[in-house]
Amino acid sequence: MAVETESLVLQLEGFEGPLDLLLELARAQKVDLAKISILALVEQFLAVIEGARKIRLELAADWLVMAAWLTWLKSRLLVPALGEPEDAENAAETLASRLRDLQAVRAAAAWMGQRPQLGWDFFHRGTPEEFTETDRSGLRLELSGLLSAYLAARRRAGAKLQYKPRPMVYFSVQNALERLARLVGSLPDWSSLEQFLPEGLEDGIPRRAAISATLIAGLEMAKGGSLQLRQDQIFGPILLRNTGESEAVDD
Amino acid sequence: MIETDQNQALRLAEAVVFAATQPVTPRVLANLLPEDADVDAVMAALAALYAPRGVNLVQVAGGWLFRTAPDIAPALRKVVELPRRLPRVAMETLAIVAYHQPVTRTEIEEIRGASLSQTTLDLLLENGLVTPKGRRETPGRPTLWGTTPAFLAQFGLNSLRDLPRREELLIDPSGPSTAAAEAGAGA
Amino acid sequence: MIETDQNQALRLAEAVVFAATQPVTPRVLANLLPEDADVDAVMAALAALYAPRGVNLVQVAGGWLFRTAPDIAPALRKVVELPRRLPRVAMETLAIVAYHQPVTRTEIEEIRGASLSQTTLDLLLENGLVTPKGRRETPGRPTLWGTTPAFLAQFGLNSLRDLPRREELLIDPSGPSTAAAEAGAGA
Repeated sequence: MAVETESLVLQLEGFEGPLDLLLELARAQKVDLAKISILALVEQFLAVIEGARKIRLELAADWLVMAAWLTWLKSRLLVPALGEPEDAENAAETLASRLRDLQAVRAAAAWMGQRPQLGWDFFHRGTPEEFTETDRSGLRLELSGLLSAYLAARRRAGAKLQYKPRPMVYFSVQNALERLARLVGSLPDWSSLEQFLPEGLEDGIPRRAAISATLIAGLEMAKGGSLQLRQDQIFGPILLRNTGESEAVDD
Repeated sequence: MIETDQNQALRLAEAVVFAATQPVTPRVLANLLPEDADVDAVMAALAALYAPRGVNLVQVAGGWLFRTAPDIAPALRKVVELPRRLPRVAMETLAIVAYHQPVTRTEIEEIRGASLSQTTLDLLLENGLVTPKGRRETPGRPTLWGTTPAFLAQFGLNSLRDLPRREELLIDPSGPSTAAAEAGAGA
Repeated sequence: MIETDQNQALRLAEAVVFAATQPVTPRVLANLLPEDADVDAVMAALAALYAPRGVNLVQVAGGWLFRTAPDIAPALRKVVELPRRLPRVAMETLAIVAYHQPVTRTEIEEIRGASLSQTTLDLLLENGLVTPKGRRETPGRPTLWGTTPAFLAQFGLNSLRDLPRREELLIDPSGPSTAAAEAGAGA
C-alpha cells in the first residue's frame, strides 16, 4: 500500500496539473469523454490526492483547490437535495467540457507532431538568393521638416541671444563729452553739432543716438560755461562754439 | 513557339521560387510571368515536373515553395544540422494558440490547466511560431497571441484551414492507450 | 534497376545541394551517396539535367550549389527605393539658406547660433539643393549661397514665394526669436 501511494505521488509529479491527471483518469474509464462517469472520476481523483497527502503534505495549491471543488461536486452528485439539482449538473458538464477541450488540444498536438516538419522531414533552400536591391540615393524631404528645422534653428539662436545680449554700440554721452572737449577748442567759430559726430556712423538709430548724446553733452558743457549753443529756427541746425575762444575773439 | 514561351514561363517561376526565402504568392508570380501566362497552369506543370525529383514544389502558407522530398529526409539528417524538436508542452501550447487564436496567456493556461512557463513562450517566440496580435480591450489589456506564416511552413500547411477540425480530433477510433502513445509521440 | 539507383543518387544529391547552407563538397556527397556511386558522374548528370532550367547547378569554391540561371536573374532583380532623410543640421542650414538667400556662410552660422561644418555644406551641394550665387563685395569677398530649382522640386514648391512667410512662422512677437529674426533680416 505504501509503495502504491509512493508511486501515486511520483505519478502526480509527472502531471502538468490537476486537469492533466483528471484527463488521464477519464481516459482510463472510456474513450468517449461524453460517456464517462463524472462521479467515478471525482472519486478516483480524490483518492489519488488523499493518497498523496498521506505521504507529503505540501501539495501545490492548484491540486488542493481542485480537490475542494471536486469534493463539493461529489456531495451534490450524491445528495442532489442539498442544493439546486442544476448546480451539480452544470458543474459536471463544465468539468466534462474542460476535459474535452484538453483532450482536443492533446489530439491537435499529436496531429501536428505526426506532420512532416520543416528542418526534420523536409528542408527549405539553404542558400536563398537575394535579388532585391536597395536604392538609397534618393532624398525624402518634406516641407514641414524644413519649416520645423528653420524654427528650431531660430529658436536655438534666440535662446543664445537671451544669455548674451547684443553689446551697446551706441555713442554714449560720456563719449560725446570727451569728444566735444577735445574737438571744440580747435574750431574757431560756430559749428554745426553734426560736425562733432564720430565718423563712420550707421544711419538710423546709431546716428540718431549719437546726435542726441552729443546734444546732451553740449548742454552739459554749456551749463558749465565752457560752451555756447544756439538754434536759429525750429528744426534748424544746432550750432555750438567754444566760450573761451569766442571771448578771446570778441575781445 | 508556344512551347518555348511555356518553357520560359516555367524557368522564370522555378527560378523565383528557388531563390525565395518565403513562399512565393500567386500575386508575385502573376507580376513576374508574361501577362498572358496562366499562373495556376504554370505552377501545376512545374509541380508535376518536380514531383518525382529530390526537391518538390509545394503550396505552403498561401504561396509556392520548393522543399526536399520527404523520403530523402533520413539521408539528409546525416549531413544537415538539425534543430531541436519541440517538447510536448510547447507543442500543446502551439496547438492551443493555433486553434483558439487570438488568445491570451491566461486563456492558454486555463485550457491546459497548468501555468505557461517563460521557457515555453521563449521557445515558441525564438522559432517565430507565435507572435503578438494586439491586445484585448479588457482591464489589464492582455496581449493576444496568434500563429505566424513560419508556423504554417513548419508543418507544411497552406492555411489554418488545413488543421483538422476539433470534432475530427475528438473522434478517436483507437483505444485510450494508443491515444496516450500518440500524445507522447509529440513530445 | 541500375536506372533506378542512378535516379535515386541524383535525387539525393539534388536535395542535399538544395538544402545546404554552403557549397556541398565532393567529400560530403561521397558520404551521402551509395558507396558504389561515382560522385563526379552523378554531379555531371545533375548539372546536365539542370542546364536548360531556370536554376543551374554550378561548381563554386570547391563545392556544388544551385544558382539562378544568368539569363533569368535580371528578370528577378527588383529595386526598392529607400530614400534617405537629411540630418537635422543639414535641414536647418537648408532652411536658413532658403529664407535668407543670398547668404554667406558666416551669416548662416550667426543665424543658427552654431558653426557650419564643411560636411554639411558638401551634403547640400552633392544633392544639388544649394549653389553659390556670386560673392558679396565686402572684405574677403565671401561666397553667397542660395537654393536651386532642385530644392523647389524636392519640396514641391513652384517658387520661393510658396514658402510660408517668416512672420507667419515666428509667431511670438516679444520672444527672442523675433529679435533674432530682425537681426537676421538686417544682416
